Amino acid sequence: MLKIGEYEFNSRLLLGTGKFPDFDIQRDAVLASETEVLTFAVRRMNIFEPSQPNFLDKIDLNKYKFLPNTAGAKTAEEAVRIAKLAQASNICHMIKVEIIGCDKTLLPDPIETLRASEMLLEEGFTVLTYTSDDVVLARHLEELGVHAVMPGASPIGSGQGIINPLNMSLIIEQSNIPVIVDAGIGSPKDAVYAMELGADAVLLNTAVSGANDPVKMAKAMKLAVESGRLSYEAGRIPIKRTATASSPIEGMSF
Amino acid sequence: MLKIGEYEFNSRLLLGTGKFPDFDIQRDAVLASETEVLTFAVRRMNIFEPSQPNFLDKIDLNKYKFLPNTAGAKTAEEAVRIAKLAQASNICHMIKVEIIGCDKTLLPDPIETLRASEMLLEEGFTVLTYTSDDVVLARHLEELGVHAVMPGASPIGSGQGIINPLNMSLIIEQSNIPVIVDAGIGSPKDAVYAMELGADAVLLNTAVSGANDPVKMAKAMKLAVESGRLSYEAGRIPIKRTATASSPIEGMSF
Amino acid sequence: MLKIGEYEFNSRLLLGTGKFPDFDIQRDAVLASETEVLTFAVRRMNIFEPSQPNFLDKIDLNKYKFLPNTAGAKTAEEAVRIAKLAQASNICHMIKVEIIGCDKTLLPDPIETLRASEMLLEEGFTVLTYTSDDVVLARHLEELGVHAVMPGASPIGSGQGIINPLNMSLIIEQSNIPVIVDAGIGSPKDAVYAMELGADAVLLNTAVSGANDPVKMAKAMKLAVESGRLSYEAGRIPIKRTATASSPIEGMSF
Amino acid sequence: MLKIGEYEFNSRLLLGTGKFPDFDIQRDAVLASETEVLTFAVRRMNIFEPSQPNFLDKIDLNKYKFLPNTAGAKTAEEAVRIAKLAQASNICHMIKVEIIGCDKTLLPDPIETLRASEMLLEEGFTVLTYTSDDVVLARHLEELGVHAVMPGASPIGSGQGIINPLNMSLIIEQSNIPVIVDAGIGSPKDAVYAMELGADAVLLNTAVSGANDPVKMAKAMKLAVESGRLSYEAGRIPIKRTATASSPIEGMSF
Amino acid sequence: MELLINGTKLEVPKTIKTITELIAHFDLKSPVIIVEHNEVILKSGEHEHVQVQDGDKVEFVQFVGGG
Amino acid sequence: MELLINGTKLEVPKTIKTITELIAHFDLKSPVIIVEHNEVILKSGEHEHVQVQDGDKVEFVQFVGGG
Amino acid sequence: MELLINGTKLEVPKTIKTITELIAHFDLKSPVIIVEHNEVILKSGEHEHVQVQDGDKVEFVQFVGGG
Amino acid sequence: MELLINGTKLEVPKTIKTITELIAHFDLKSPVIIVEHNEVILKSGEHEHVQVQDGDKVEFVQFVGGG
Repeated sequence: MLKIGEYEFNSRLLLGTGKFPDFDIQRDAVLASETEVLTFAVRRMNIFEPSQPNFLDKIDLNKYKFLPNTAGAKTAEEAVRIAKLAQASNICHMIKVEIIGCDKTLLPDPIETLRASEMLLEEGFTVLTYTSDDVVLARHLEELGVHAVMPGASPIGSGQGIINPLNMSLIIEQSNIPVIVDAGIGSPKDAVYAMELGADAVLLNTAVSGANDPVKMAKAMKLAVESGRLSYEAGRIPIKRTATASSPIEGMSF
Repeated sequence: MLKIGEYEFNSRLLLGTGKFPDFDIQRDAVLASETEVLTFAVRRMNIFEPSQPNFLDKIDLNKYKFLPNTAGAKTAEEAVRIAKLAQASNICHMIKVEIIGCDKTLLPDPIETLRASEMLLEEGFTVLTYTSDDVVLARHLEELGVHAVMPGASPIGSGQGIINPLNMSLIIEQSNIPVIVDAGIGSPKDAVYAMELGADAVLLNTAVSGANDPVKMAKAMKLAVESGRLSYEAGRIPIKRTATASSPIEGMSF
Repeated sequence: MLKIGEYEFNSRLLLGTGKFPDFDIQRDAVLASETEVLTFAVRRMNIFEPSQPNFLDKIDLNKYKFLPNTAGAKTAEEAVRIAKLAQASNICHMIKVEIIGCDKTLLPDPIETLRASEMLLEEGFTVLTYTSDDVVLARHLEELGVHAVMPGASPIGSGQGIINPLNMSLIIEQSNIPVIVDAGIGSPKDAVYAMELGADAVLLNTAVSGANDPVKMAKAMKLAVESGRLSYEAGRIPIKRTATASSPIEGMSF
Repeated sequence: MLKIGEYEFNSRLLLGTGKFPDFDIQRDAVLASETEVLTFAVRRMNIFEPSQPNFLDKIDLNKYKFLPNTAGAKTAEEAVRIAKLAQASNICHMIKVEIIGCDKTLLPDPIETLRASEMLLEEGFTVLTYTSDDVVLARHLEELGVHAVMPGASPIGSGQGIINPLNMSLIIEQSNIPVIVDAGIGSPKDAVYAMELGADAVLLNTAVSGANDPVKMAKAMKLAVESGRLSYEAGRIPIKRTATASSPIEGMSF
Repeated sequence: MELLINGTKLEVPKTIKTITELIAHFDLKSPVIIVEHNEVILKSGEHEHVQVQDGDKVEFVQFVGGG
Repeated sequence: MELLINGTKLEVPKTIKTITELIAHFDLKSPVIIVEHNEVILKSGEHEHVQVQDGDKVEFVQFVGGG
Repeated sequence: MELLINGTKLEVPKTIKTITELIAHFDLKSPVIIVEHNEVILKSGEHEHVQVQDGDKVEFVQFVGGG
Repeated sequence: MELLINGTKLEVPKTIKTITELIAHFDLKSPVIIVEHNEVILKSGEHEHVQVQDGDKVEFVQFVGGG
């Protein structure tokens, strides 16, 4: 059971909603993933295109918890404003602090991220913070009281998976709050790996929406997260340099 | 649908039967794995311990296809003898050619492995050959007519996973017969990876039998193989050095 | 030519002075490394052991620039005090900001590190900051005006080398000040790699002092840093998945 | 001192002679590399271009030992013929057995390679065999009596470096003859790594001839091989997961 | 009257008195319409009560796909 | 009579005439019993027909756990 | 008189008047001796001028091996 | 007379009697010229003694850059 703030989830897969080929494929992918948490971005409406379709029309709003992000913010103050706008929607259960510090790599700004998390906690939000894999920064975020830390595996949308498994596992070991691996997951093997390291959950978007078959990939990711969690609980074998026979030696010399 | 010789399987996970804590755990693990193929070794009986329990008593023999191995053989001739002994059991559907060339690493002998495969094909066996990840050797085996090539990911029981994904994928690309990644799988992430590379199946033993909770790990491996296959079919995103935003740029400057 | 603040160096290898077997081996290693910069820690004297030997007696003080570190500090204020003590020695040319945020991993505290760097710049120090490989944090440090950023390759003394070459190269690409890879270098291959990524220099200690033969390893590191720099300047070949013949095809069918 | 058959070398870098921009750059690169062994391919002359320049005119033939390869051969018999042609040159000191089994990957054919090595040993050649990193195959080659085994790090010209360091080090550990890492070296860090694993030498071509500045890269490779050898002899520090302070704890609480 | 809506100056009929009427005027249909009126973020319940006047600044914001 | 069974010389009663009786004598219970008689591997159906005589060499082999 | 030196209370002869004399008293030989006197860090040139009195707090600090 | 040289039929003057003369005829200058004459590989010393006749098969081979 994954617990974030006051919420409890059976699924350990959080899904982004960007860049799907179309809303029908997206709905099917969301259903196939069996996710219970959907992220969104907050953006100005185009008032000259009155009836723009919106993915929210495609799903049962009561079946999901919503995690809008503060993407677009470059400062803590901008992030807080976006969070408050999201809050006014009445379907903002949690807020994903995302403050980009580099347009090319979309890597987070540790200073503004820390400030925004503190300000949003004071405002009473349930705060999930997207951060780099800086181990001490993750601890500072936990000390502030964030409800989950979400270290990036690699740059957003890069599909490089977990570049630094050491930092990731150090963050997991030190944390008393959920650790959600966010950004950079490229395929199910990355998701399994994150869960095997002991992550509480995985948040991904492009790996599913950008796959040739997003619905099938969503199913694959669901299985991957379950498999990785089971593996973590089951306790994997140690890695050895030399071999260990699986067939017995006794009774061989016949 | 996995086809090996005349056999068809829904499961793409082949399971070894060595070194489980006890037969009840082993039976539950076999069931949890949903495997349809079990490997065995062929060994002399201890005639002074008449009623030794045997795992075959624990399972429904009709529900599985059996893949005895030639482990213990150091030459092609020894391998052929072991195979013929296995055949006399009446429950030998396929034979796993396994000729170890190094006691420390348990790595296969390419020359004897090739000879044994040829001799067993002439004897009419359905031959699955455990081999190194030597790409040209795998092609020679296919040219001989083996029913599946089984390149090792890393040394038996080492749990190091796929050390050389390039060779593994080159073998997969060149092969017109099933490629089954055998040996070295340490955890579900390795199994997913093998399947994402396009392997037709995975054969493992220690990763399950040596886990703290073999039954739970067997379930994790079942999900991993399914996830990896779905991922391969779904077509993963390309790996990029730089990031790609999952949240849109439009309507951000508010 | 490596330029840090007002100083210029021919050698791109900075050497720590901790944990050598004895001062004679250490002196020989320092000479073999051909380093021009030595780091030190600042510590209370043991006044009850009056004439404790000190490595400074072993070397020609005029031949080196000294880079005392602030190790031991947990806050910016403590770091500033240690820096000022070092300054009173009259042989403190530069200061290495090192504020540990985790006793187990010895990873730096990004917040206190940033604060200390700012305070020491105001005090007029030549500041070289040991930091994590957080890309945006490195940019903030450069914006403050530090004279060099020193991202860690992996935890101090772990010898794991560069775990995250992507972050390291992103820091190198974005920086207009020297980037010195500090901490985690385990062997010459790691030093060459750092230099091939475009680092301006490498700072290491345990890799030399902890080697079985520190003097020989110091020589190896000197050559490694030179080799890596030359390689960076020479421009390596691209990495290709498939092969490219080095022997010609023409005139082969004889 | 590197000993191959009856020959002794101070340099542990063997250099290929293919694909340099021009002969002057190549000569300067050969000199900068300080190699003592040059490889060549054997090809039909173009008799209609009488006076084609040839690199052999550019160097002092007495200063080098020549290692022509059998590239172009697809069978042992073809390899033997090429070797005998090379021998008739009077400057063939050693022969590099190279029998490609796959045109796309240029990976060697283990069976024909083994046969050719045996035939050439019977003919009295000093035989250096290019092989895959199949550990048992390397042992078979040593048992035949080859004078050096030359396992590939990765496909020829791919610049991927050592994909499987485990197999490479297992080959090195088991061998009583020189192990020369051949093919796939992309940059000095790969050459250092090969030498740190304990390889006796490195053979490369494209990494130098294909660099933007081949002469500078040749120098870098010379330093890399020396550095890697020194590092192997000096004994690197163990790799640890956790950190080890290089600055002392004592006297810190001031 | 003239309003500054999502950064653009727009002329709208004087007959429009509330945010709700303004939403209707533009026929905005998004399941989640978030409104900021003169720098003040409105609760969804407030839309029908909040009066708009000439020169007001209004932001219409919504949820869109994002990761 | 004396038989060489699994590499060990063993004295067994003359009354034992067939492989099947030999299996019964040793009370071998493995679900899969593979027998090699004087270097000849027997089909399971042959066990009751194959005669054993003094000096014969017999191997009893089975499946055990392996990977 | 009593001084607090490197955190330890120590009785030293009244005859000691300056930091330089104090260094001599303890026979401190490190090539680099850094002194903090009553929370004030001294320049090396100041050692002979700075007076020590009963109750003063003195820190003797040096460079040691570090990375 | 006609020779098969490096796989090509070529007409050369009857005046050419030896491999050495053939090399001269084609003005081959490579520092290392390896010759195979009617499937027989020649030692370099043999070039001037080996006679060429109409219909002979000759291969001229050299060292080229390779890895």
